Amino acid sequence: MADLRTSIGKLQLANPVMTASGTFGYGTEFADFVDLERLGGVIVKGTTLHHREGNPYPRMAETPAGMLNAVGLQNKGVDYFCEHIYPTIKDYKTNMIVNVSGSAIEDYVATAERINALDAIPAIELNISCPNVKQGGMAFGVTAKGAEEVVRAVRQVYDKTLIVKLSPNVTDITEIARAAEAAGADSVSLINTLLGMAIDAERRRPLLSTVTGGMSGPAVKPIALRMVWQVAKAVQIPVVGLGGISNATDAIEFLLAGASAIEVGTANFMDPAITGKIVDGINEYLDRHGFSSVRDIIGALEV
Amino acid sequence: MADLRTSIGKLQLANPVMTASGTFGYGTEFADFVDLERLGGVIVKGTTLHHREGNPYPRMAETPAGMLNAVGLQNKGVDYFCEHIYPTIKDYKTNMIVNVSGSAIEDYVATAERINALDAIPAIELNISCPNVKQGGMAFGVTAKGAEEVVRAVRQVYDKTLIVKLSPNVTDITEIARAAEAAGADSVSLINTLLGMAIDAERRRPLLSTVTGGMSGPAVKPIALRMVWQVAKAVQIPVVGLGGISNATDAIEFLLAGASAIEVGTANFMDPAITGKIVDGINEYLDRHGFSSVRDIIGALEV
Amino acid sequence: MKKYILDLKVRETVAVGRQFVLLRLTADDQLPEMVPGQFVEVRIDETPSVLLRRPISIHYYDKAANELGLLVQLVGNGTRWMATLEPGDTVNIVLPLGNGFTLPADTSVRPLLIGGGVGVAPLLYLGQKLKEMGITPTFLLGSRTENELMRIAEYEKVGPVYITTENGAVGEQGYVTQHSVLTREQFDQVYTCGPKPMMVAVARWAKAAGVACEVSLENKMACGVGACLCCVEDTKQGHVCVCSEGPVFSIDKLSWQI
Amino acid sequence: MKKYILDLKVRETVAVGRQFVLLRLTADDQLPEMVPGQFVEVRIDETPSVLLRRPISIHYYDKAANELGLLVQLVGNGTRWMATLEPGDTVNIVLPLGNGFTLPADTSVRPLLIGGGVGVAPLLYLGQKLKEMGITPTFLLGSRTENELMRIAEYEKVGPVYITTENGAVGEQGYVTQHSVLTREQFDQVYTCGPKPMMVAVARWAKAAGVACEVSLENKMACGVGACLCCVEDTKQGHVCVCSEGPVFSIDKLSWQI
Repeated sequence: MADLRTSIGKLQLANPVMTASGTFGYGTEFADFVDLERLGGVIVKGTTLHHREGNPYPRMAETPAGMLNAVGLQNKGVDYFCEHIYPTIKDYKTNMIVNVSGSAIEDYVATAERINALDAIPAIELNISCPNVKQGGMAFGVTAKGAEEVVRAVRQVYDKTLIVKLSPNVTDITEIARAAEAAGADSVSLINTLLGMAIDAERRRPLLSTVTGGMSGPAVKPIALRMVWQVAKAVQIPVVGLGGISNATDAIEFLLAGASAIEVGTANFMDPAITGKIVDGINEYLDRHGFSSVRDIIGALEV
Repeated sequence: MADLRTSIGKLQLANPVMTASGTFGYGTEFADFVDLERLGGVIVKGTTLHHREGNPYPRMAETPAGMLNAVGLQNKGVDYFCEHIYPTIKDYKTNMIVNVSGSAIEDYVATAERINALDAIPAIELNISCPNVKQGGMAFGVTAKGAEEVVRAVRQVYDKTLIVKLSPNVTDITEIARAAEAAGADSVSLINTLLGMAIDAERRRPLLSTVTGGMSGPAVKPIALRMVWQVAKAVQIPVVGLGGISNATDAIEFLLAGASAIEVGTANFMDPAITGKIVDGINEYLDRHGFSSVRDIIGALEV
Repeated sequence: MKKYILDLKVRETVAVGRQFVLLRLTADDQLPEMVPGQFVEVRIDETPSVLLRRPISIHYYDKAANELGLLVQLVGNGTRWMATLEPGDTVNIVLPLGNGFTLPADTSVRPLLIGGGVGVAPLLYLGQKLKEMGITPTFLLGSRTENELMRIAEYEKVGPVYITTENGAVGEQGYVTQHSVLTREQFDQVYTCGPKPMMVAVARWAKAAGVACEVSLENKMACGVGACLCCVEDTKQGHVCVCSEGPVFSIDKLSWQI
Repeated sequence: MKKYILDLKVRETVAVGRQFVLLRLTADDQLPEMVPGQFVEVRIDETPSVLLRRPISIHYYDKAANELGLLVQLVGNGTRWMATLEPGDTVNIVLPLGNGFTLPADTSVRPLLIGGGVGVAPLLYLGQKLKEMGITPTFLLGSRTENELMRIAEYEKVGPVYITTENGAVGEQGYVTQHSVLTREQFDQVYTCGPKPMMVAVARWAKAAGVACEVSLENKMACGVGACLCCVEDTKQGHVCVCSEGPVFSIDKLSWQI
């Protein structure tokens, strides 16, 4: 049994396996399948300042080795989260991390401030891929300036571990990662979904109500791996890797590329028990290759 | 039998199906499998001013529903092409289009100028995803300025149909497309490959000699389709769509999204006869839906 | 209800017409409790080409025989893979999912079960449970042609069966909402599952007739447990997940224009 | 040689040890000519999860029986799919591809055919052709253990067979280049196929011994017809495609450090 412990800044993880926001609900939806306390962390659903109904149905389309979604951040808002959901998840002995989303900087700040007060939430993941309504709907996270502004503002009110989730729909993700680091992020996680589209040729209509949506699943893994490798070389803060991770081998690839921890997303739909299997598989790999700690393989790719 | 004719500016095509550069050699490699004269066009291998040996082996890795390649533009240079290859392809009654690549603007210009003199080559496809050696290796095609400069320079020496192939590794592909249009491009084709990476976890090494490489295949189709749809709305010039097209339905999706023609790439490896089948499949679709011309479905997506 | 991920064993894969198969599944241990209207999610092989599990309604659960029956329409690569399963093969299934139909509190209720296409599948199990309760269900099953009518004899074992086909080959010609039984007989509870236009028409009829009506929705879903929010239906409480808060809804809760 | 895309019929899929299968394929029409050292590309099902065809060397082509034999090592999803093929199944194959071994101009030549692992496969067809020409080939076949030795009796029908295993279970213990036959007997042409380190060792031995040597390479490939330039080998003429200019190369042409 190898030592699976890792860390994201000051946040200690029992192992590197976390769940990606939006794919694992509040964790409780998967409690019949996975012992949540065996995971390094659970990143719960994107939470915004106010209740959001999200986009109209249909919101999902399957694509080759992937899927598109256009949920549109449906959630009941941070107050509902604090009052009704937090009590149901706060006693799990794992890192319960809240994904924070918004459409204006002051909304991010107000949401982060509310969550800062919750003792059992040791970290937030800041989703900066949301459209900035004050900037014509361009996402915060596609420019270094946009990323830096929102991270800096949240940093001022949030004193626990701040993970910034990066958009892959950019020319140079390392520039955005460095901007997040400069603005005080404790870590960056990547990649969020790639913007894609699917069409029903027979009906000559888009398959999503929003026309375009976010692509995830095994199809995106090579792009995610490349970006994690680039960003891990570009910043000093720890990197959390995600994008198509479906088994322990995939997870190990991200660790080798430089990720200190990983998130499992779409694969939870394929096998609701996959996260526990990935923890076991990483341990088996470390034992088989004679590594005493998972930390020995972080960034250990030989190029 | 519907009318399959389409056009890319002044270039007339018997049908919208072309082959993507680098996946179909000079066409002759596939002549046992496909009647080249049944295709709308054949876009031959990337050609540079000078002979290039390309990257070391290994250059290819399979990924979920896709593949990575890092060929590195191996070719024998434009003079060899003109003297030895052009004579073997010039008599095919289809559009033989040369993909032109380079690492400096003057190289692109010199190559395009040589090919401009070849009567049986009615068009070039300018690959602007190549690294600019004078700009620290950043690709020409990832900034509007870089794209505009190279297109403008080539436009001055090339008077036939100039198709500019766009890189998808950018924040806003419509900005690059508009720059190419402003610089005189007759058409834009997209998408070139997405930058990806694959790792052999057991050996802890990259699977490509160059670490990263270009991803293609069905996995990238949703991203390509989204970008074609965005660009078709953003420019007046015709758009050529490619990225993961593996069958007639995929091709029709790109036409519906606004492409005037399409290119088939990686699918040639799966089925060397696929291009002919796609021509047939488009015709069958048009007949079944009562369209008299393929031009009726270009951009016909109802959103 | 606790959910399980189980490797079930195929007893038999029975072709039902040209477009459907019946999967007869069992397990070494007793299968968990399942209620009518719930569904399962079937994993398609080990291939990433069909990424997502396929949601399939519970056609029957025969506790004594420890057998789960799934009636599957062959529509894509996933369902066609299911049709290739052979006796002894294993199939990975998450179950039971969703809420299920509301069973009547009172055995005097006269329920009408209206199904269309593969939507008839969950109504068999519902009918069987109603019959166990001492209630005789009436079935009204619709299809385009005689080719999509499935396992009618099984329904007839449970209660009277009325049929419509659009081509008139079997039963009355037309849609289920045009069948004469709707005017001839009185019902005070409707349960329906089928194509959305059919369910909307049924809901409209039920509302006009003042009959309580539950519909079982088939929205496209991913996680199956209310986590991803992909399969939402617009209701008077906003967007709710069909997989976890449904698939069965009272028409009073939906935002349908009826 | 003209290339074909054919739907071949499976006569039989024969397990060979635990890690290999022999696919016996035929067609209604006579199969095209194929020469030893050429290969085919096998399409894996209709699934996009294994995108690329799998290149497999020609183990034998029995023209009279109109039968193509492929010896396949089970290494991934693609090859494991091949192992599931049953008699009567169809498999889509592009053939023949590549150049093939150079057959001797003179029947006095004493050829040695050195194979390792699944690299022994093309040497059977080569040996059969040599024998037809009146030349007796000698086989030297190496493997890690006795479990990877395949179809030895077939090779013995063609010529003398010498074996090495790394664990010494069969034949001489060690690598092929350590086998005593290399010092006991004289050869003037070596053909080899197997893992690259083995082929490099064989090439080094042949060069030192002044024996002509052809190697058959197994670089990862995509198109199979010289179009994509993925499978290149570094040669004295630069990067060349193994699929179209190989897979067989004289060691004199390669840039190997031997």
